[in-house]
Amino acid sequence: MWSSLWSQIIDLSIVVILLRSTTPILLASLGGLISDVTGVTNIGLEGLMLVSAFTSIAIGSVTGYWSIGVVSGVIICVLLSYAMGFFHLKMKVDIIITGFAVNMFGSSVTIFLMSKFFDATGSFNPSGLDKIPVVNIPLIKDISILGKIFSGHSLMVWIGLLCVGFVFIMLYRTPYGVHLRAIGESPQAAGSLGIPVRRLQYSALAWSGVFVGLAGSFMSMGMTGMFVKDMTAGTGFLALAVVLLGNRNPIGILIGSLIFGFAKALETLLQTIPNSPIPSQFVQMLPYVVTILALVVYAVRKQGRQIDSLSEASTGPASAVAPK
Amino acid sequence: GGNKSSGDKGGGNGDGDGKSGGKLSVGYYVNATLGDKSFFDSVKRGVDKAEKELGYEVKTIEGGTNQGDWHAGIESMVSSGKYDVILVGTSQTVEMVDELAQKYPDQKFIFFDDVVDQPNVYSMTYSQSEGSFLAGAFAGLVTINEELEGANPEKVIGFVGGMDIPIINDFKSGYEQGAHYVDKDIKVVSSIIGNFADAPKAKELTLSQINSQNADVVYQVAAAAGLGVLEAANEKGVYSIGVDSNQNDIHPGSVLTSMMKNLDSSTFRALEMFQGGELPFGTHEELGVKEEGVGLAQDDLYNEHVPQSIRDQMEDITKKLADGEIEVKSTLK
Amino acid sequence: MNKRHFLYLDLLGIIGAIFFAVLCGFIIIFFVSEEPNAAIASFVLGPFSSPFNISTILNKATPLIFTGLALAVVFQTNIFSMGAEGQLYVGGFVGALAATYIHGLPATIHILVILIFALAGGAIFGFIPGYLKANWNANEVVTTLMLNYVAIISTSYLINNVFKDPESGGFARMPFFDKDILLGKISGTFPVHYGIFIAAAAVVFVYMMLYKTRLGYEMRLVGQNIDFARYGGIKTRRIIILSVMISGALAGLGGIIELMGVHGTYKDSFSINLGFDGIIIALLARNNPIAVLLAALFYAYLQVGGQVMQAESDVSRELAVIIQVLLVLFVSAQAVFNYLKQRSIMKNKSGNISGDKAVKANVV
Amino acid sequence: MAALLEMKNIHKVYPNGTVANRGVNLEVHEGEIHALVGENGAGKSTLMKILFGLETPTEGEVIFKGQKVHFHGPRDAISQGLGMVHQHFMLAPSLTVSENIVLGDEPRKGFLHLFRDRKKEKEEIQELIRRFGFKLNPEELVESISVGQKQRVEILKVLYRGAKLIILDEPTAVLTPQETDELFDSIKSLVDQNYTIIFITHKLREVMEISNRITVLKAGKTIETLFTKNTNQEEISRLMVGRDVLFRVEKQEKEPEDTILELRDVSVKNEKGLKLLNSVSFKIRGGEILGIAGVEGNGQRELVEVITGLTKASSGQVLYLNENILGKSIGDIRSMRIGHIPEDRQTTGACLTSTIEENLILDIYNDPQFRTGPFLNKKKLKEFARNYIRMYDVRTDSELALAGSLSGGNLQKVVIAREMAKNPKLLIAAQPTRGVDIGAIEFIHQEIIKKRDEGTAVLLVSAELSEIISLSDRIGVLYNGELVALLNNAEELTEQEIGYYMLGIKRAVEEVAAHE
Ligand SMILES: Nc1ncnc2c1ncn2[C@@H]1O[C@H](COP(=O)(O)OP(=O)(O)OP(=O)(O)O)[C@@H](O)[C@H]1O
Ligand SMILES: Nc1ncnc2c1ncn2[C@@H]1O[C@H](COP(=O)(O)OP(=O)(O)OP(=O)(O)O)[C@@H](O)[C@H]1O
Ligand SMILES: [Mg+2]
Ligand SMILES: [Mg+2]
Repeated sequence: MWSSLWSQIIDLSIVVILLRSTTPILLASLGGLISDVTGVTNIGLEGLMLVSAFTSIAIGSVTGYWSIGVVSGVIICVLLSYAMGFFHLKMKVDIIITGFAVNMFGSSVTIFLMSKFFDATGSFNPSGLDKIPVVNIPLIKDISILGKIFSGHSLMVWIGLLCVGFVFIMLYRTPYGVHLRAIGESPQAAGSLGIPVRRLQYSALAWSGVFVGLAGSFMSMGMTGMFVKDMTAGTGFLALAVVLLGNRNPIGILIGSLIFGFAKALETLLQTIPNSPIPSQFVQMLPYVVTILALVVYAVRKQGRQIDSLSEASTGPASAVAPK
Repeated sequence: GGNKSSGDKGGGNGDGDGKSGGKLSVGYYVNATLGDKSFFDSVKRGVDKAEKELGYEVKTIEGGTNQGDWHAGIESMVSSGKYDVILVGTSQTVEMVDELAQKYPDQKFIFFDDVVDQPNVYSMTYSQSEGSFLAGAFAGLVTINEELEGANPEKVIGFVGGMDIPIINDFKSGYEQGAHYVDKDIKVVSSIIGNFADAPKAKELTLSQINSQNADVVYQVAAAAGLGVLEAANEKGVYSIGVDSNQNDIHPGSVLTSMMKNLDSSTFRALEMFQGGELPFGTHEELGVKEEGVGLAQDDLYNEHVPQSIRDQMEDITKKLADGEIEVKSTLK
Repeated sequence: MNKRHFLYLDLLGIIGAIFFAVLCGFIIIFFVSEEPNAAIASFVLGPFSSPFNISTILNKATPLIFTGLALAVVFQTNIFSMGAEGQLYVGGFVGALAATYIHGLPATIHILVILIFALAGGAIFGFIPGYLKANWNANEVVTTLMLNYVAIISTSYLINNVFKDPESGGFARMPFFDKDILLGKISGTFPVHYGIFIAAAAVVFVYMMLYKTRLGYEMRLVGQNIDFARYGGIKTRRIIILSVMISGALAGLGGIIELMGVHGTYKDSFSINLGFDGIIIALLARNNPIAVLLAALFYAYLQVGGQVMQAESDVSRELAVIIQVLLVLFVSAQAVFNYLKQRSIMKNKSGNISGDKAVKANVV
Repeated sequence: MAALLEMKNIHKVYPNGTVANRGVNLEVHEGEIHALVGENGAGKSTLMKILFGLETPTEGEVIFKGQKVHFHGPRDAISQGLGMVHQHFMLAPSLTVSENIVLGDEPRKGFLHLFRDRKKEKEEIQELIRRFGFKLNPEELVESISVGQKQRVEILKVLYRGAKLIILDEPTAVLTPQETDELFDSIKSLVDQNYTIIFITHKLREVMEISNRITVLKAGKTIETLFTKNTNQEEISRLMVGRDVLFRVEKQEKEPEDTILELRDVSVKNEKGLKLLNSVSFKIRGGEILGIAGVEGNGQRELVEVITGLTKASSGQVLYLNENILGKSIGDIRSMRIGHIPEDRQTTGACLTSTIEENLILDIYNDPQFRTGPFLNKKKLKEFARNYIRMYDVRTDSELALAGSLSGGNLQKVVIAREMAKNPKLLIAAQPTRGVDIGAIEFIHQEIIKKRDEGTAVLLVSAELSEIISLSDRIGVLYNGELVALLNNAEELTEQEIGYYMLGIKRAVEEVAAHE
């Protein structure tokens, strides 16, 4: 079985799968990042993604344009994020409760609307859908290795990568981004300089909605061409883990998402090896175990640097002296 | 399959003294949510048909996925006393219904997909292994077929299941038996999604089966997530087999057939018999290929896209199954 | 401003919040339902309409009380564990093993042994994120979320492949527990299982532990200000680990009690979100164990209300959930309560700005 | 001179019912330095927050430049030329110095002015730093700079915005004498450039040195406004506290007893292996106060933490009653009758979100005497807390009030009460009077002397040289982690002299060696 796995790594199938499975996590966690940076931890990623996934495919299939679908998915997510802001910032509902509420809401409202508008229970599978296009790069697409790595991906894969740069520039190169970061660090400090803390937190939630909206629409109109109830199946929570793992910066988020994407790609490959002796459950656990390991390695290394410098103390002369 | 009768014909109350005056009422408890495009939806279709054609009053309650809720959910339907007959199913609720049937001996139940041995319960089960045997044989014929454009010379077929649990493994086992009946050398690649909702992952797994293992026909047993399987096969120009209800029209020409548990027609049939007062409560019917409880969806699309040779062979195999010439082993027994 | 007065304001706030939420729900229902009045009535009153429904509320609240307590305990230590779901599975599983494979004990002792196993299972599983947090400061949200998956998937593997009752058909479960170790029902017409009493005892236990013992004092200090706790000589790492373990033990207990009270055996994926609902409940209760009891009952009431409404009217399951969500949001809206309190203070104060606090304080 | 600012009959009731201002009047003239003094909790900060638009007054009016103004937020105040340095740092730690200074008012460039103009930002900050002569690296992260530098960042924030009326709320509380002098130079040069300053401090010496006029607040009311040149410290303190305050601590000569604490070549390293404490040795005997002077950040914190077990030593021995306590846990050390008043009462010394009682019982909750069975004996604990609240005159309604609701002085009294309650043989007091009012300072000093007279060994670490000189029997000076001097506190020892050691200009290693 290993030879089969190896050959797929060699022939770069894994890269293709990696990019595809990284994208929704990446986009969703960028969304999570922006609100997290201002101190609003958005646990509602899952629900927002579902709503966007449904909205974009619904509008996309009715209008016949994927672009309109994606934009509507994003708009709805932004609106929902504002609603989260209303409940959390204005009504002072705990952000975690708000997040879980959005998750439950997203799951239910999509099922409800699906049956209301499309008379479909559980899944909506429009035919002739205009999906988010695939980008084939001329010339490069014919070169074997480069072609496989760079060509033939969904437009949203590229948008996802661009968004990393966009968020980086926004957070570090614009005053707005510095304000956002300052608010997350010390709202009093920001407030004392006249920065409208509340309003910026709303705006951060709105950005959250934008990116999560893109992630959702990619799931229903890029990765697949359908909406299935609860189709996000935990992606939002994985994204949340990536937000926290990624050390609150877009590059960390990218790395975190890639680790996840890699684990998922590996899972996919391991799952399709004939007569694999590994029980499927263990393969399914892979992304989660990898995350824990990544986190522990990261944390131990951070701590290790401190412990190293102290180790002399425990072996040094101080501890050699017996108490009198 | 067969018709094992384990009790005398219990009284159906088809004489019209229904509890809601005149009309008979049926309560359908879904121990999940609707919308899997398969199992529970199929029963729902049968119930809806009964509402339209037999004049039943129908109430469907979705119990959700939390198993802890189901007992209370079913019991509250029973204790409300509103329903002449309650329709509920799956092996996950056997004990609950068993207990409730004893506690409320006047309440009639129609139980599907497993057996509850009580005098006020009529049970019907579906041999998914027999049905999947057909699917496996079909897949085997497709992958070695030379007429079909999407079929390649490699003898590899795919299976994508929702979870690694006994019922899914029963499907899988039947599928493998069928494929090996056609050709011993066929390799079955099997992947498990881990839930019944993650369509993107189902699609990813299927793509990988097709791309790296050269599977050219994939059978999905993953409820709503399985739609991802069908889409992947369609995109790649290979074939797939739907499940539970007729999914042939989702991607015509790619979804060549579907393994159907005909819960709709058997539900309708049971309700029809109930209305006529002739439903044999206290008995259990196993509906296999012979009873047409399970079978492949052989509709116009099937006839249009499946080569004659395969159709002929399938007819032959179906006949052998019905006659008991071929025995399918179920992992559940 | 005495405590009772605030309690009264809290109650007023809750009633107001419920009123608004119901109003919202009514507006929604009005648009989608043919029989809005019946729907609302069945939602609000349905849960109390029969002893059966009342007992359903209590049974549903039981595991939620445990998970709510589990999370209240860690939250008080300022650890944001989301791991109750996984701990509940592990505890339930280990307890179920004890229930199934230990024989020959008198029933009461057997039950005790089972509970201890479940408790230990949850606690040991809680140890992992606790240890990672205490020693390497590994973010507990991430570890617990991931460990939930690990717990759910690996128990699923074990139940499907190792401990499956061959009789269990299409969905794996263990053999049914002996009847005498099940948590009995109070009566046939009022089928509440005795788990609710264990849950109530757990509430008292957690309350005493948090507020009346040294451990509780230490846990709360670590939660309020870990620098201060460390300065005070409290072994903060130990407290962190202990807190997550106690939380795990409570969640595990919740798992086994759900199994012994409702399912009668271990079933694959028996809990859908009990652990996550516990988070909401703990937060609703502001991590106060007594309030957890009330919040869990409230939450269970909402769920039963939704079910009754679905059964008795044309409102669908999804809408019922949406209305529940609104209710939870409104009831946890701090702003309403703050507003009420502030207004009441201002009313009392504005009359006598010169009747002052500082001067009074001087007298003390 | 015309009044630049008038605040008339200001009342403020906080949402939780605290009445912070109850009729304050304040008049500030253009170009003056106006000192605002009063006990902890007198309402000074509140008044300034109202002026700056951070709080809305319940009653009263603000007249600025002859016009009635209503600031709806700091933004309004800033645009009118007001600037405020807050009592507690208002900085975002993970941003750089420069980012913190320009925050909310960044130079912009590019499309729609969406981007930061970092080049311009750098130039402007450098120009600003040069103009006011501050020593600061704009690229450094705020979390890694010293307290004094943070204070400068705060002031630069105000200057950057071109404020003409600058409010300084206890800017010197955390500064060393040298830094204070530097700050005063800057302030004076600002006044020369026609800036107006409102200056809050508890240090009357500073008030006398720098202000033109003084307004005294007490319990939320204006008591009086005085011309500095017509008054003296005694009068001000009488107005503030309502009685005479002793400025020089009365201290009897005392023969020291046996050695209680001895450090032998103790070193501490940080993560990068840099020595923060370098081979420090000294002894303290019972009934003796050893004062440690030094510019902040020269190892004082590490010295205190290594003795109390909060930091690990890389080498050396800490002998307490002849037992090496290095490597013992913090809890063990605390239980050996070692009291510790930490320098940061807001985070380490107290738990602001817990009750006063919970803050007071930090040691004794472990005492079996305060338990019944497995449970804490709540009644006895409450009694204990009430007792100490009374004995130490902590001004509060109830032992169940949150520690965070106390004013700085009262909070410090809670910390001291707790540490004294254990009847320490060794007392480590780090910055014990930082930010507390003169009444409380007097009280705290008396308590420390009392302990010394009872035979306790006291290690006093303070950035306040006058405090060190007035309390200590012997004085050590830390410079760069080294104990560069260990002197007897004789009459002829001057602040100047110690200052030389603190700045590393002079060393007295011989004396240190001789003492050993
Ligand atoms: N945000 C607030 N909410 C409630 N009470 C407050 C608030 N801020 C201050 N107080 C209370 O108002 C009173 C006056 O506080 P203020 O900060 O103005 O005093 P201060 O004169 O600045 O004292 P210090 O010298 O200690 O800085 C105190 O009793 C304080 O506890
Ligand atoms: N919302 C609030 N509710 C209750 N107390 C508050 C609130 N906000 C602030 N306080 C408290 O009121 C006081 C505010 O005073 P401030 O911060 O100006 O100085 P201080 O704490 O009195 O003195 P110092 O800083 O000199 O120790 C603080 O003790 C603070 O903890
Ligand atoms: Mg083939
Ligand atoms: Mg102040």
